[in-house]
Amino acid sequence: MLLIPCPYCGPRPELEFRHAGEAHVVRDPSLSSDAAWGAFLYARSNTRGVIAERWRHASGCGRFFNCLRDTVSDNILQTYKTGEPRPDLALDAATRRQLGDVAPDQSVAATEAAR
Amino acid sequence: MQFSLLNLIRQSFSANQGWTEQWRSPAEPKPAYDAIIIGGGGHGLATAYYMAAEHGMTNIAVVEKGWIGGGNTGRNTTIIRSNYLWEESEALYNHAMGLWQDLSHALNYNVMYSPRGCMMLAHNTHDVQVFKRHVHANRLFGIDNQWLSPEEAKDVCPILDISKNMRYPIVGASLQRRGGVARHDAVAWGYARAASALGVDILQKCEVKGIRRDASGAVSGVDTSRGPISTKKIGVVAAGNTSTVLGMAGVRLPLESFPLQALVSEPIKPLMPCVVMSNTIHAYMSQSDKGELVIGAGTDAYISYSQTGGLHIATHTLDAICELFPMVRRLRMLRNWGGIVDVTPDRSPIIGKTPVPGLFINCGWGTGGFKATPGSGHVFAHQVATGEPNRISAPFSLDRFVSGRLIDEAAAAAVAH
Amino acid sequence: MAEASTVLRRLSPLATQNTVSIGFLPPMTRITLRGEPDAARRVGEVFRAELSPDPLRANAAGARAALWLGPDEWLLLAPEQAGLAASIEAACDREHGCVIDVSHRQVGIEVRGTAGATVLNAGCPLNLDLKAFPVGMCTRTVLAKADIVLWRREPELFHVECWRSFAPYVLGVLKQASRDCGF
Amino acid sequence: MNAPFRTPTGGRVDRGATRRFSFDGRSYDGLAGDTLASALLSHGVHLVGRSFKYHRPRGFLAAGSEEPNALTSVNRGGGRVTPNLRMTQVELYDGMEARSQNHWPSLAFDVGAVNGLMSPIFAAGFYYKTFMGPKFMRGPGLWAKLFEPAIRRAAGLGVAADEGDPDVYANRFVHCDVLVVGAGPAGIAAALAAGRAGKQIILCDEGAELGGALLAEPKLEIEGRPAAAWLAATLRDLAAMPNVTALPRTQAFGYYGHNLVALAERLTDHLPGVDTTVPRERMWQVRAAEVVLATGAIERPLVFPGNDRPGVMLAEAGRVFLNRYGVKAGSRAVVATAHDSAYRVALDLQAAGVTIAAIVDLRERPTGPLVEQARGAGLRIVTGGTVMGTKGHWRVSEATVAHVSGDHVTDLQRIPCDLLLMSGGWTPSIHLFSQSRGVIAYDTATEMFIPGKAVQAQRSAGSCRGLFGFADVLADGYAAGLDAAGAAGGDAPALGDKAFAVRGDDAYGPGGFSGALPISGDGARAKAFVDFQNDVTAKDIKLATREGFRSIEHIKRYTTTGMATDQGKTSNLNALAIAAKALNEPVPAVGLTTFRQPFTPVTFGTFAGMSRGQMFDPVRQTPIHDWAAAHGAEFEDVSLWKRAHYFPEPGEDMHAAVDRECRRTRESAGLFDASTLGKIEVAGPDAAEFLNRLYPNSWTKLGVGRCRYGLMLNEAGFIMDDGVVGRLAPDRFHVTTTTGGAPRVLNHMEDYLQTEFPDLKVWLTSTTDQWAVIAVQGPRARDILLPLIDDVDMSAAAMPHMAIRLGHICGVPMRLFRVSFTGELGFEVNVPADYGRAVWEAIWSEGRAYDAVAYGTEAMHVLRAEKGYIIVGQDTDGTMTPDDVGLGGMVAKQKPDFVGMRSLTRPFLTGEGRKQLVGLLPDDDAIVLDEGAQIVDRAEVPNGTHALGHVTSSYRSGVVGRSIALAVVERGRSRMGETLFIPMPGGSIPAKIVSPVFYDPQGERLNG
Ligand SMILES: Cc1cc2nc3c(=O)[nH]c(=O)nc-3n(C[C@H](O)[C@H](O)[C@H](O)COP(=O)(O)OP(=O)(O)OC[C@H]3O[C@@H](n4cnc5c(N)ncnc54)[C@H](O)[C@@H]3O)c2cc1C
Ligand SMILES: NC(=O)c1ccc[n+]([C@@H]2O[C@H](COP(=O)([O-])OP(=O)(O)OC[C@H]3O[C@@H](n4cnc5c(N)ncnc54)[C@H](O)[C@@H]3O)[C@@H](O)[C@H]2O)c1
Ligand SMILES: Cc1cc2nc3c(=O)[nH]c(=O)nc-3n(C[C@H](O)[C@H](O)[C@H](O)COP(=O)(O)O)c2cc1C
Ligand SMILES: [Zn+2]
Repeated sequence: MLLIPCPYCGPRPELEFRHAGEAHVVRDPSLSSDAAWGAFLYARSNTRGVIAERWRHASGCGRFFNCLRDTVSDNILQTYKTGEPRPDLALDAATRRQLGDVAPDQSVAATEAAR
Repeated sequence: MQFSLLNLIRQSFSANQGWTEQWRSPAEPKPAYDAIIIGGGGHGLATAYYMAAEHGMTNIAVVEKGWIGGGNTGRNTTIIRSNYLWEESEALYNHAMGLWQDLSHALNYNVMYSPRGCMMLAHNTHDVQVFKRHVHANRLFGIDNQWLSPEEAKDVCPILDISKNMRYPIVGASLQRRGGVARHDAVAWGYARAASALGVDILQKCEVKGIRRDASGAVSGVDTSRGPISTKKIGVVAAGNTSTVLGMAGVRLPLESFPLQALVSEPIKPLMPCVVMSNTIHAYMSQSDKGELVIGAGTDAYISYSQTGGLHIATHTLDAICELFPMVRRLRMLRNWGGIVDVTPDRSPIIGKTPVPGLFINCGWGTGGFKATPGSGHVFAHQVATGEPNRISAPFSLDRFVSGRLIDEAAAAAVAH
Repeated sequence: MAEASTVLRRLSPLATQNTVSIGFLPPMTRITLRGEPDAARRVGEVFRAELSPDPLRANAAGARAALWLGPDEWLLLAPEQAGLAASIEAACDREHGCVIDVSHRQVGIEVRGTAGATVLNAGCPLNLDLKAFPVGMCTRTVLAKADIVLWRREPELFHVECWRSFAPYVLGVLKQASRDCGF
Repeated sequence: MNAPFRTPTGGRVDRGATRRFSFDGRSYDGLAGDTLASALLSHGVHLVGRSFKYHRPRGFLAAGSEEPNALTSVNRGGGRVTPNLRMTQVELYDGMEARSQNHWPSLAFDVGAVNGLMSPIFAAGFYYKTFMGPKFMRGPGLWAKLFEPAIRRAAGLGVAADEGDPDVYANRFVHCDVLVVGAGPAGIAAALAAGRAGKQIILCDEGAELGGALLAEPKLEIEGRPAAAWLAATLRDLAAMPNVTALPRTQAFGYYGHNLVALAERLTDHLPGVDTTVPRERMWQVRAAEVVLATGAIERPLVFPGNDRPGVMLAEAGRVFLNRYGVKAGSRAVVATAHDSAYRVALDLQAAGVTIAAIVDLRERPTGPLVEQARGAGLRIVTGGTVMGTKGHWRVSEATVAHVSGDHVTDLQRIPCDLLLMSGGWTPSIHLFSQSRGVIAYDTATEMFIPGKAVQAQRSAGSCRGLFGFADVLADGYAAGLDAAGAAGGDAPALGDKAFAVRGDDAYGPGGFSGALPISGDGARAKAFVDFQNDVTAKDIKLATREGFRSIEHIKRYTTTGMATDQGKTSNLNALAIAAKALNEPVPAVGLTTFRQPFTPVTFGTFAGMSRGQMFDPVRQTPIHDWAAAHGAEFEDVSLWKRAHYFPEPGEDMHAAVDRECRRTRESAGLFDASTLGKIEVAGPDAAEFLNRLYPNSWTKLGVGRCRYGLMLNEAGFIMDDGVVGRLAPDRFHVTTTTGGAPRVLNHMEDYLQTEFPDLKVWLTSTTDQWAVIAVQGPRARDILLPLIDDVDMSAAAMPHMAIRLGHICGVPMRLFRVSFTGELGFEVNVPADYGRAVWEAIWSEGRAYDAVAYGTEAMHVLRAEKGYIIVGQDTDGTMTPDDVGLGGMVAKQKPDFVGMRSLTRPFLTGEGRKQLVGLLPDDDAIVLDEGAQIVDRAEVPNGTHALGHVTSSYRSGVVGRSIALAVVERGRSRMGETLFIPMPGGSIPAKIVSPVFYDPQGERLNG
């Protein structure tokens, strides 16, 4: 059970939270390409390493917020409010090692997978 | 050496000194293969076996970063059934069901497929509607799945509590008699042995770290922890790690990897004759041949590659199990572990091409792919060998996430596996 | 033999002669304010208890109290009083917030006694040590499988709020916990 | 008392307190403070169980929680049957009834023992190679019908209870500054240090008493006092500290993420009688700022042929039985060892009058104080010695020992004995450390796996990190306690390290052995056990490696070594060493298998805690629930709610009741408790714009005092919920949702509001529980309500269909909706929940005059189906769009954006052949179709026939006078009048596609 630092309430047990998927997936209903829209709906980075994800402090202050977590160690590096940009964690080599060989976030362009 | 009772007895006279390796373990990979399968789980090994056995491709290798069967194949609760809702799923899972029937003979390896019945409990009107819909759809497809009254359910599984005053009374159940379990490790080992016998190299402790592509963008090889290997065709069957492997080729997939936990009790004398699942209160249980109760828990809520999970998942599972089976409350948990399952938005697998020529994927089996192992390997072998899907796997291609033509087993049924 | 440990157990702070009493509170007027800090300030003036801008703080003024539940959410509690919600609503600038009477949505439960925190901890995962959860702290949290609002009014007095349809469950959990804690 | 192996004095048992008990039906007596194991041993009982596979006779191997053999089932009556308990942990109480397990017909004569004769065939993995049946018999028949059932019957250990467990279980979440796991010298010293530093401490130990190794040290002195006295005084000191909580009988079983450690406390199993007011076990979920692991070490058996015979025991266990329980485990002992610690055992036993026939030391030249003492005491020491085998039927009677030189074995001699104590040295208990994901290190000097780098806020102390002298261990524990206290933060008094003066402790020299002892011959037929419970022998492990199972994980799974209820506590190291030798690889390269929770098995009930029965999940009831119950309602579960399903009158079944409820509602009026519907107040200057973005329909033009039906889509464009939305004020809406969907919808709205549309000034408040909702439906609805409402003009002109008014009913504030889910004139009365019942009763009594009924959810379903109104989740399934259900017209064409809009334009959602909602009339009007039944276009259905759709709702309709159904069918709206088929086991049922509106198609009755 994780201990998640809510940006409003401080560290609280995972039982109070609801996970809400990857963060910073930009919603643009004007996208004309079905592939691009499909990628928005479904494609996820699913990073092995540090990931930006959303949580809601559902049984708490009710706020959605973002969280940088290492999906290998499950360590939480930072939480920040919705709307704020993803913090640039200039991790030193030692921290990276401790977090387990952190793969850079694959910010690959939306897959044209379909064709 | 052929596996048989006769050979067992013969070997027992020579103190079992005559048995040899069940599959070859080449010290080093060859510099090039006609195809490489990434992932030595049941699906990957089955793929290689059918490629060799049915498509004559024997210059191929299965590349496994750890030990074969050490992924979800070695961690799953082994429930086998094919009573899915949509025709595409019915065809796929029932294809596997057909192959299970005689798999032990086909592989000359006792995979202990045990069709002891898989029962799914209905607790409310909605469950009844959903399960009956399955029963009817399955009948049309020729899949055995029957509707049971609570009393009939109790006849099949006498330890069920069907009293009306429970918090979640059992109002009925569906039963697939051919559903059941199999010995997970044996499935991996049996396919490995049979594939190896046909010439397939099984490379363990060999992690794929990069995918090489030629000027046209097509696959040209892989970089592994044991050096580069050339190939023109790659089948990725890496379950929870699929996104990571595809990331090496710059492809983002509709997948998220979650920890899924399971646990076993201490062994006890036979108590449960069949598999029982309750999706409404999130519990499922069967008993292994050794006597442990094998219990599946839910997924954790977040992406993780840690093969563990939270305590609250186990507590929620066990309160449900004790609720359904009050006599197990005093039994004890022996071991609790996790696997990493790759979940798609529609809870159906992705089988087919990727945007990268020569790179194929078979993934997204999520919480329920063990049952499909033979079928999945069989259809994917066709895909990798011929470059094209077959009739059964065609609907499971990646482009459904563009068109919206999902095969949404979750939406229709809220069934997790 | 086993005595040393038994004695130790008995002397340990969680197992002294603890007491707890648990019961429903009488009906109350309950108002939620969802809105911006400005609205909260204005409402506080009418309600005559400040709506804390600081997180997790409850301000009591006599029998009234205003509980911070989120950066844009406060719960106001007062003895039953017709028209209170209306007057507060009137005071609230609707451009910046929204006041709703939820008197009947919730039920209050009082947990009193030296063992109160221990009993709550049977189902609530928060650290209820007086230092970590001091008097005047309040929050929404969970109790077993229900959501509650928890407010420590005195060192040994907790006010629990839950939705009315969850109240039998919440009370049941607390009662059972008080038995399981041996009180 | 006649317990021939009990010493006259000594031990921690209470010699004045006899405890009578029975084992396999025979009565014995023991003493307070005994375990079942020590009590049986005091009577010379060694044969206590049968092994898993070969059913070999087994006795006690250990004295603690690592015991693999001696499992028992304790029956306290009435569902209180607990199988597979380790006798070494079962505390004796008066009247205990215990039984041995896994044999038939009895422990002494077990038919299953024939398996032992077949053991060459039953080698590791044999079952993968056979039992498949002859090739010509396709399918799993023979395996599933013949072999598997036989194997299943033979396998398994104890037997589960055949009724429910009446005992209760509890849970407690706690936080502390320092959690100390293990209360041996290291843990106690750690707790002392951290306690003195003023931190909140929890100290737990799985044992019945705190003290660990100190409980079996009669000669040791600490700080000038006998160890027992020091222990007692120190525990008193700890007890006096209000900041220390000490928990005996409490195992730390799981080390989870973010420093959450789970403990399982046993509260009543050691007590006679049954006290249901106290929980049997309690789970502690401890979130600790800092953790000290002081879990000690476990002795390693030696692997030699016949090492599993009753009477062959871990050396230290012999010492614990003697020093802690006052029991001699035998009268003539051979001690086989590769480590100094067994010398201390030999000395203690000799002093107690046990003949030490020989110490057989694998080492060529053992030295050190203990060895010298043994020599001084005249003990015979066979150096460079090994054990070649044992004899004895139900108990060891002889050991064959020999000298090893190189690979050869010479000087065989047979030494009679009734006890064989063995020690391969010590294995630090790094289970929890490893669970915490700490990195394990291998110490080549001592050949031990020890904790390496910790990754959580945690440190190890004492024997669990490879320290063995008491002085070292105490100092190490103290230092760890201080370190933890410091790391826990806050201010702590500066305490210095502490040295503990210790006398009577003898340093160990180097030593220890893992793997199989050398024996003569190739050992191919020797039964030298590695995993005792699962009957895994050294040759099984070698066989596995020969067959290509090279990873230790494969070896584990192929041989099942380490997979028994002891999880390899005594066997993993030996298995690893044997495998490493066979593979010709160094031990650390082969590595350990994964440590997993629980440390020792934990009761399911402890996990479930109080979630059980009616407390398993909250039961939500409406304010009108009790009225319905008093009026005979049957209830159904809908999400967490109980809803009145129907109200049978005497003699009525469900169909009759529903028929009457529907009929009366259409003829006169019916009352329906709709309180469970989700309600959300959406308020703020941008409320209408917010709804525009959340729903496909348009809200801007909805007037105040009006309401409208809304479909809610998810981002993929599929229907997720529906409900009526009313406009209370320009900036305020009352939104309703389905009963089950309420939490999901609110979360969905908050999500978009907070993340996608933070520019909007809108606030959401759930009011589901605030309002009791009474639907009054039927031509008489207005007549019934009129007398109760005087501040709302309810006339058709003043309050048309889909209007809302605020007012009062029976003097109570009310939100009155004129809406209909039945197709009749209808109102929904919302009143604050506390008034719900009284208002319901008032309406009810008005309704008497019109013979109105109360109707339940079943009648509600029928009434709405007659009108073709959908139920989300029944007529839709997460794959349906608004157009699919015939509500495409609701989707605003001009809006720039709403949730789901972009997805609706995807090819598959706009394509041909989508399934559409239609009505369905079976040709035979008496047939009520099965909900979920499939629909095809032909009467004959070969396997694999494509289904065009399925029946979503199906009822007998009184008002239509026949059965009716709703269905979703491919291109359904273009098939009006077509006959399709519903294949059923008894043949296909023809049915005609019709409009889904069966009753009052013009909707005239709404205008009543
Ligand atoms: C707890 C649990 C319970 C389950 N219960 C059931 C059930 O009851 N019924 C059911 O049908 N299904 C169940 N499943 C799901 C089922 O286990 C999986 O769907 C199935 O086993 C997947 O098989 P696989 O061969 O695709 O994957 P895996 O067995 O996981 O194999 C993938 C392999 O790829 C390897 N790999 C990954 N990355 C690389 C790389 N870069 N280089 C080389 N190799 C790599 C991995 O090491 C792994 O061995 C369960 C799963 C879990 C975790
Ligand atoms: N069994 C032994 O380790 C043993 C035997 C003889 C002498 N000694 C000596 O005793 C000293 C060792 O002291 P120590 O304090 O390190 O070890 P210890 O064995 O004295 O204490 C460890 C304690 O931890 C408990 N424990 C282990 N795992 C647990 C868990 N998961 N949950 C709860 N409790 C758990 C055990 O019951 C035991 O009481 C050394 O001087 C050593 O030479 C040890
Ligand atoms: C069906 C099934 C039955 C199992 N039975 C046992 C068992 O009897 N004893 C045991 O120790 N582990 C058992 N396990 C769990 C394995 O020991 C192991 O935990 C699991 O394969 C995951 O691997 P890991 O824990 O090494 O990561 C079983 C696993 C499965 C999938
Ligand atoms: Zn918060």
